[in-house]
Amino acid sequence: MKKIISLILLFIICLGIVFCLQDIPFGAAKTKVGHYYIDNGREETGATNIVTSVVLNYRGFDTLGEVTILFLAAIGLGAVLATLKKKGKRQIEPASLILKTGCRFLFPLILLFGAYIFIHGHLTPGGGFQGGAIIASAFLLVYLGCRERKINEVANKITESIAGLVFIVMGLIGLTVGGHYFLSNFMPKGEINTLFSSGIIPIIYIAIGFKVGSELTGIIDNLMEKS
Amino acid sequence: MSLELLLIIAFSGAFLTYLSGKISSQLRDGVAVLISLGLVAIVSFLYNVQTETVFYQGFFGISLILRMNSLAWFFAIAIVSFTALCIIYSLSYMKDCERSNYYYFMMLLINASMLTIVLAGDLVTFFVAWEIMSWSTFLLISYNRNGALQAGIKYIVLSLIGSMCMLVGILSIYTSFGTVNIADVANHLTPSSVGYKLFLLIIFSITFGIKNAIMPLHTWLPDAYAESPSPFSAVLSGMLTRMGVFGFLLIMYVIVGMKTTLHLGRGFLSFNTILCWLGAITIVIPTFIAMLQNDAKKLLAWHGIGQGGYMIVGIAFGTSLGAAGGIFHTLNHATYIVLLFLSVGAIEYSTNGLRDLNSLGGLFKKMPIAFFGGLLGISGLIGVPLTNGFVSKWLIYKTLILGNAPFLAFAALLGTWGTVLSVYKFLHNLFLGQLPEEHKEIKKAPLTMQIPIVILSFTIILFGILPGLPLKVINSIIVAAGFQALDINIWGVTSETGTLNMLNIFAAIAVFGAIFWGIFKVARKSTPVDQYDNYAAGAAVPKNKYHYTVEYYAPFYRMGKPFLKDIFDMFYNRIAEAIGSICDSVRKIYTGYVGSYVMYIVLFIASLIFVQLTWSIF
Amino acid sequence: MVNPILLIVVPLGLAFALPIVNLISKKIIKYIPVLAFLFNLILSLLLIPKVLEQTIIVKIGGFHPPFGINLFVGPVGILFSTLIALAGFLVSIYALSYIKEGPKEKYHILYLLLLTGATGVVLTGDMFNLFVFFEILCISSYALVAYLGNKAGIESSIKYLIQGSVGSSLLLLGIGLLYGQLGTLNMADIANQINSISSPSIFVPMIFIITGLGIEAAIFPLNAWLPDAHSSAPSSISAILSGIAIEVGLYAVIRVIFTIFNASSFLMFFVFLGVLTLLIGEMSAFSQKNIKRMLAYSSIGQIGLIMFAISLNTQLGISAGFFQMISHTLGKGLLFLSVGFLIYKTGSMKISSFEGIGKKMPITSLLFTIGAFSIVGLPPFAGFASKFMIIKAALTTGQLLFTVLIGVILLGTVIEGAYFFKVIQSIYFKGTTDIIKRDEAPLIALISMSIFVLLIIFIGVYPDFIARILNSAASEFINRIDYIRSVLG
Amino acid sequence: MEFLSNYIYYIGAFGLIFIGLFIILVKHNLIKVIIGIGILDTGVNLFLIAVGYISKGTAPIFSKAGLDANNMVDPVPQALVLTSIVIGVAILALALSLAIRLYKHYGTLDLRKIKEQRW
Amino acid sequence: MIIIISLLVIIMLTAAVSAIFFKDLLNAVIAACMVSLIASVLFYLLQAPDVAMAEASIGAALVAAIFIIAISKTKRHEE
Repeated sequence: MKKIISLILLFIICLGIVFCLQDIPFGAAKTKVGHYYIDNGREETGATNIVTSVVLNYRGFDTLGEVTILFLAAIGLGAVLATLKKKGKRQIEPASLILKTGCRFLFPLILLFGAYIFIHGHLTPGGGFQGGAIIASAFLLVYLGCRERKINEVANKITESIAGLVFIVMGLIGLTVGGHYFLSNFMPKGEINTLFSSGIIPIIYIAIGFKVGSELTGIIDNLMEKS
Repeated sequence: MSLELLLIIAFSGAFLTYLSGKISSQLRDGVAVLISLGLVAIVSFLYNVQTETVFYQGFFGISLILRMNSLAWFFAIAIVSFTALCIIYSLSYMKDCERSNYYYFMMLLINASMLTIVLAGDLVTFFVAWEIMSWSTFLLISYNRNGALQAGIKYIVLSLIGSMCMLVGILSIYTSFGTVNIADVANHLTPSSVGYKLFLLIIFSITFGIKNAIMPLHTWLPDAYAESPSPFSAVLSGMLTRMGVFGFLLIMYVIVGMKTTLHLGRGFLSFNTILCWLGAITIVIPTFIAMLQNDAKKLLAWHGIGQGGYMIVGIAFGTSLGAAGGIFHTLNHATYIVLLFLSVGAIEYSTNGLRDLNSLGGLFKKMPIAFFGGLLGISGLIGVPLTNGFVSKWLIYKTLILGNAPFLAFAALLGTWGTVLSVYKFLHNLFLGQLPEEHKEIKKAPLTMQIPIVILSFTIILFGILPGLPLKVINSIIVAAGFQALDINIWGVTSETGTLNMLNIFAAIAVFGAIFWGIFKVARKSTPVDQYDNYAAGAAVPKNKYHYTVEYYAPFYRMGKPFLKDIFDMFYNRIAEAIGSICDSVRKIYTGYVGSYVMYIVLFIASLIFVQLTWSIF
Repeated sequence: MVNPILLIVVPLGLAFALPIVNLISKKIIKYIPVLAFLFNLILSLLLIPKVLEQTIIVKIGGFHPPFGINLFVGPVGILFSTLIALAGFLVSIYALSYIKEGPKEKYHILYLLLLTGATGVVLTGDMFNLFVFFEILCISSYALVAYLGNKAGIESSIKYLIQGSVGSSLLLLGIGLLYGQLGTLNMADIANQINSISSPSIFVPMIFIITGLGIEAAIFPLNAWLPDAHSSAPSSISAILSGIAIEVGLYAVIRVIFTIFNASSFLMFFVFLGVLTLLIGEMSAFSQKNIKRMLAYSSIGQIGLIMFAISLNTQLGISAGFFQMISHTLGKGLLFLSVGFLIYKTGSMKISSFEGIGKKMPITSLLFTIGAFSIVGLPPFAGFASKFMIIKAALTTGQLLFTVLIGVILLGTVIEGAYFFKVIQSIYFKGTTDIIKRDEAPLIALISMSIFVLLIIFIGVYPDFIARILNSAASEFINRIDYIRSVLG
Repeated sequence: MEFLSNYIYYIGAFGLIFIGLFIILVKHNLIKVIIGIGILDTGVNLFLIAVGYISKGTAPIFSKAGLDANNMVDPVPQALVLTSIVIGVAILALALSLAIRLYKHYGTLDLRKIKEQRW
Repeated sequence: MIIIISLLVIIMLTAAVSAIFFKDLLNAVIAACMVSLIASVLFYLLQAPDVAMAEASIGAALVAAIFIIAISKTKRHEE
């Protein structure tokens, strides 16, 4: 009964969306804001990856919010799990040697890959979020492979905080120096398509990479260890 | 003396009393008495002052006004003096009670808010003060715990309904005319439509009807009176309830205006006739219900409702005599009902909280002052000549008879008969007859409780013999309202169709009284017997088993019980229960299951989209 | 350098810094929210005169809207940010003594972020940015509701989360549909391109957006999370959720309706929805045994009242709605805060367990009573002034329908009065009559609550104090063209 | 074929949205409901990206010279989705941690049995 | 090309539907991850490599890990 009602209701919503989609033809010419970004993005921000320039510069404030949300989730998760009573020590079954060695071998490589991704965020696809996630997956690998190893929580927290603060401080420097706008790209744009270009974007993306990585690691750590 | 200062003293006095109570209770008592007496003094100095001041403009830019005129003064002096008496009375009555600081604070706050109501020159001030009065009253009604809680809720709910009606009325005036100044509103209202005036009258009548406990809206009153501390019951019945009368005067004769009010509708279906009849019903039924009560305070409470009916009949009838009678009756009623409540309070005090008419009796010798207070009080209530009640009732009767309203007059008379019967029960079961064994040794009522009783008793006689004193002020009130002036002298009222002269009556009664007293003295054959000297069929009755105040009107009780139920109260209770169960079922929509909550969300979207796609109404 | 962006950035930065501060010293962390919101409060107050003169458009990153994100700091924004900072400041003072258990540093971080999110929502001028800040607001609420880690908290939190995330997905879907047609995310730019909502291609996204935001705003069929969440959270958080979060949600809804979609034909529906919300809330609260649940339902009722007032679509009505929001924030905040310590000392949320607490904690009980009076709308407290204004606004329209609805609303008020007075009775007039040893709430909490009371009385007695900002706030909503023009230049 | 090439992404996106909503509506198991939320999120993201696409467009990255700026897909939805994905994972992580706590309290994840907070 | 895309979409939807019916939550999670993975392929096909990367690394991998951890801490089978 409930299923039928839900299907009917969803069908009505579907109908509404179909009417709505008539005005959004698939694959049609792009819109004015997006056009502006593609046309002026390189000059204004110095990044070749327009998505990055949008994410970090035109809509950098959103990204600040987004980083905050991840931070929030990590903290919230910690708060939710913090009051949980632990049932003694978790039984750790040591992994096999092959697995361990493999993990140890892979771990720095994955870290390097993640770092590459977020350092080159303004040039190639990828950036702080993707890189951060990859770094987190490296730590996940450590958890799965070398189970007795633990993450230094304090270091994790400090990384997290400092990375967040770097973002904010960069924004605030923009407020004081560069044209008095928060998050304005006050640093020299450099030569397009080189590593040291596009002003504050790489710095912020690196900060985001660290932040996302440490936060996702923190989330996994909390879920694995605290519950 | 400016009116702002008066109110500042009144309100800050309340707070001061509370704070001083934190230091010591003696200091608090002193401050409370000083403040209340000070207010009496200030208000009495304001006699015959006509003034109007804007005291505040910060409330949405509305000029809040205080004004003094004869109507305001008449009520103000009554409020402050009765409150002062009750405060003095409370000094010993409330001595060992918990939260006495709170009690005094509330008493003085209510006093101040009532004062503000009568002094208000605009409707917003009036409303604000009215609300402060309502909630502070609620807080004090609930003071006695237990049964009082239910009474308090009943009171505040009805009060809230009333004040919400009034708020709508006031704001509709404000939005229509852009002013809330009572005088301006009256001017603006003159040319507006009859329907609007009727709307205002009805909506305000609900508010004031609830406060004045007109018959279908009276249900809060008996419980509230009975459950409050006695001095507060006195204030409640004497003045606070009569704010309703003040309100009726204000809306009928000041705001809407006499000429309009008396010509709304035709014949029986006119506003004031209906109000008169409601008043008449309010006189008759509660008076007879009162007869069935076994709780002394409840009995008085039902009389309070009944007497309110007299006032409404007098005021609503709309002649000079009637209005004067109604207003005068308000004052008189306050005098004797306060007196009666204080007397009952004295008994309560002495017998440790007993007020059950079945188990008391014979307290005459133990508490003579309370007895005389009670006696004079019920005489006033009945309207025995030489008491003030006589004068006002005479005015009302005369109005009804002259105004060709025999049925109303009959109702009023019926009310008086009922009153006689039931207050006799009151007096008898408390003071006369046999003293129950356990009350042989009772606490003596202290002086501070007796002084107010004595003062009030004296006032009853004073206004009974010299009705001209208050009638002079009342005359100026009714003249201000547009009525013809009465011909007043110090002894009474003169008119073409009959003259009331208390001097003659006083003289006649004095002479006859002297004669009868002489006859009794000379030809006395009875012998005084002991209070316990009772016989039944020739055999001595065991004192502790027989008590003849029990079920005093038993036959009548059996006869009247089925008919004299408070059907309105039952009706309202039924409604309240129904609302409660509806409320209970409404909250069942929050089932606790998330799926259904998400379903609500989807349903909301789907139905809106469906509506728009089908009818495109947005 | 008074830049409104600092209202968001400073608390955010402090929140980021808190984990480090916690490592250095565990004692000072609880003062950081106090400082942050004191800063915000001062900044907002400094900004008020400027904003009333002229709206401030903050271009983030220096890009001209619609290409960059902008903050729109108008009278409404500054009114709300002041309110948020004020409530945040007072509640954080209260929390100094209230939050004693659990992971405290996390509480303070989440608290800072909750109010930062709220500030962001009211200041932003960009649709997607609104979504992001809305998510910050919501996620920190989810976490804070579960903060105590008890059965009720976790359960309420997960239910809230499910409904909230469905809502935010719908919101994002709506934004996407809108973007697909109009190609912009800037609110003013969207508003510039929308004239009528009657075509389904505009109406459907509007419904999605309103629903998404309406879940947080506790509009009637979408508010099932509210009683659970508000009653299970720590009381300081309940105060913020009731006083700030739902108001901010409602702000977002009406901003969308008024400014973006210009949906005045939709407002008629909102009038009824508001009255319905009010009735449902008050009726559900009527026979509650759990005090916090009762207060939560009462919040639903108040939201209905605000919706009604704002949906009148007149200058007076909208400013009355804002006034009601302010008085609700103060009144309900005070109620939750005082109830917090009543619960703390009695160890139970049952109303029956409060019998006689008036003797044990006279000041806290008094504060509760004043809050209740204000919420019911008794003079001389703030609730009366706002209710006065709402009724006046409804009667000024001169339509019979609104007059009738006012009657229904006042019936709701009577019900509200009935249950609040019952609680007051059980606090003062039930239970033991013996003298009990005083066991009052800590001084610092009492001070914070007393400031609430002072504000309630001050605003109740002198409503003209905020009349000007309310008026300009209402004009901001009425004059949609001005909004568009001031952003797009 | 025409129809498919025009609508296939929309069908996919809204298919996911409706399946997600349907799971949330009818399933009783909390983990399933959270999976539903995830699917719903993915659907919305897919839709957003589909909105920004233009036929035969290229990614908005000037990785090599000679790319036609007029033929690039809209970068804005991509930026939005990047944000949205992170928000999604944040919500899922929080939800799952709550689920773990809830399981410790109730011993079940059946939402029909988790009804202590109601009315 | 369009046929491949259609096939992908159909597989994705089938995976999503099968997530409804799996009694074993682990299977359901894997189905959900499959949805994410195919979605990330679709993102790539829609010329959004950034998003595709993010979806693959976060949406598919990390979310799956979190889900699996959560299931291991609670109950594997739906009643």
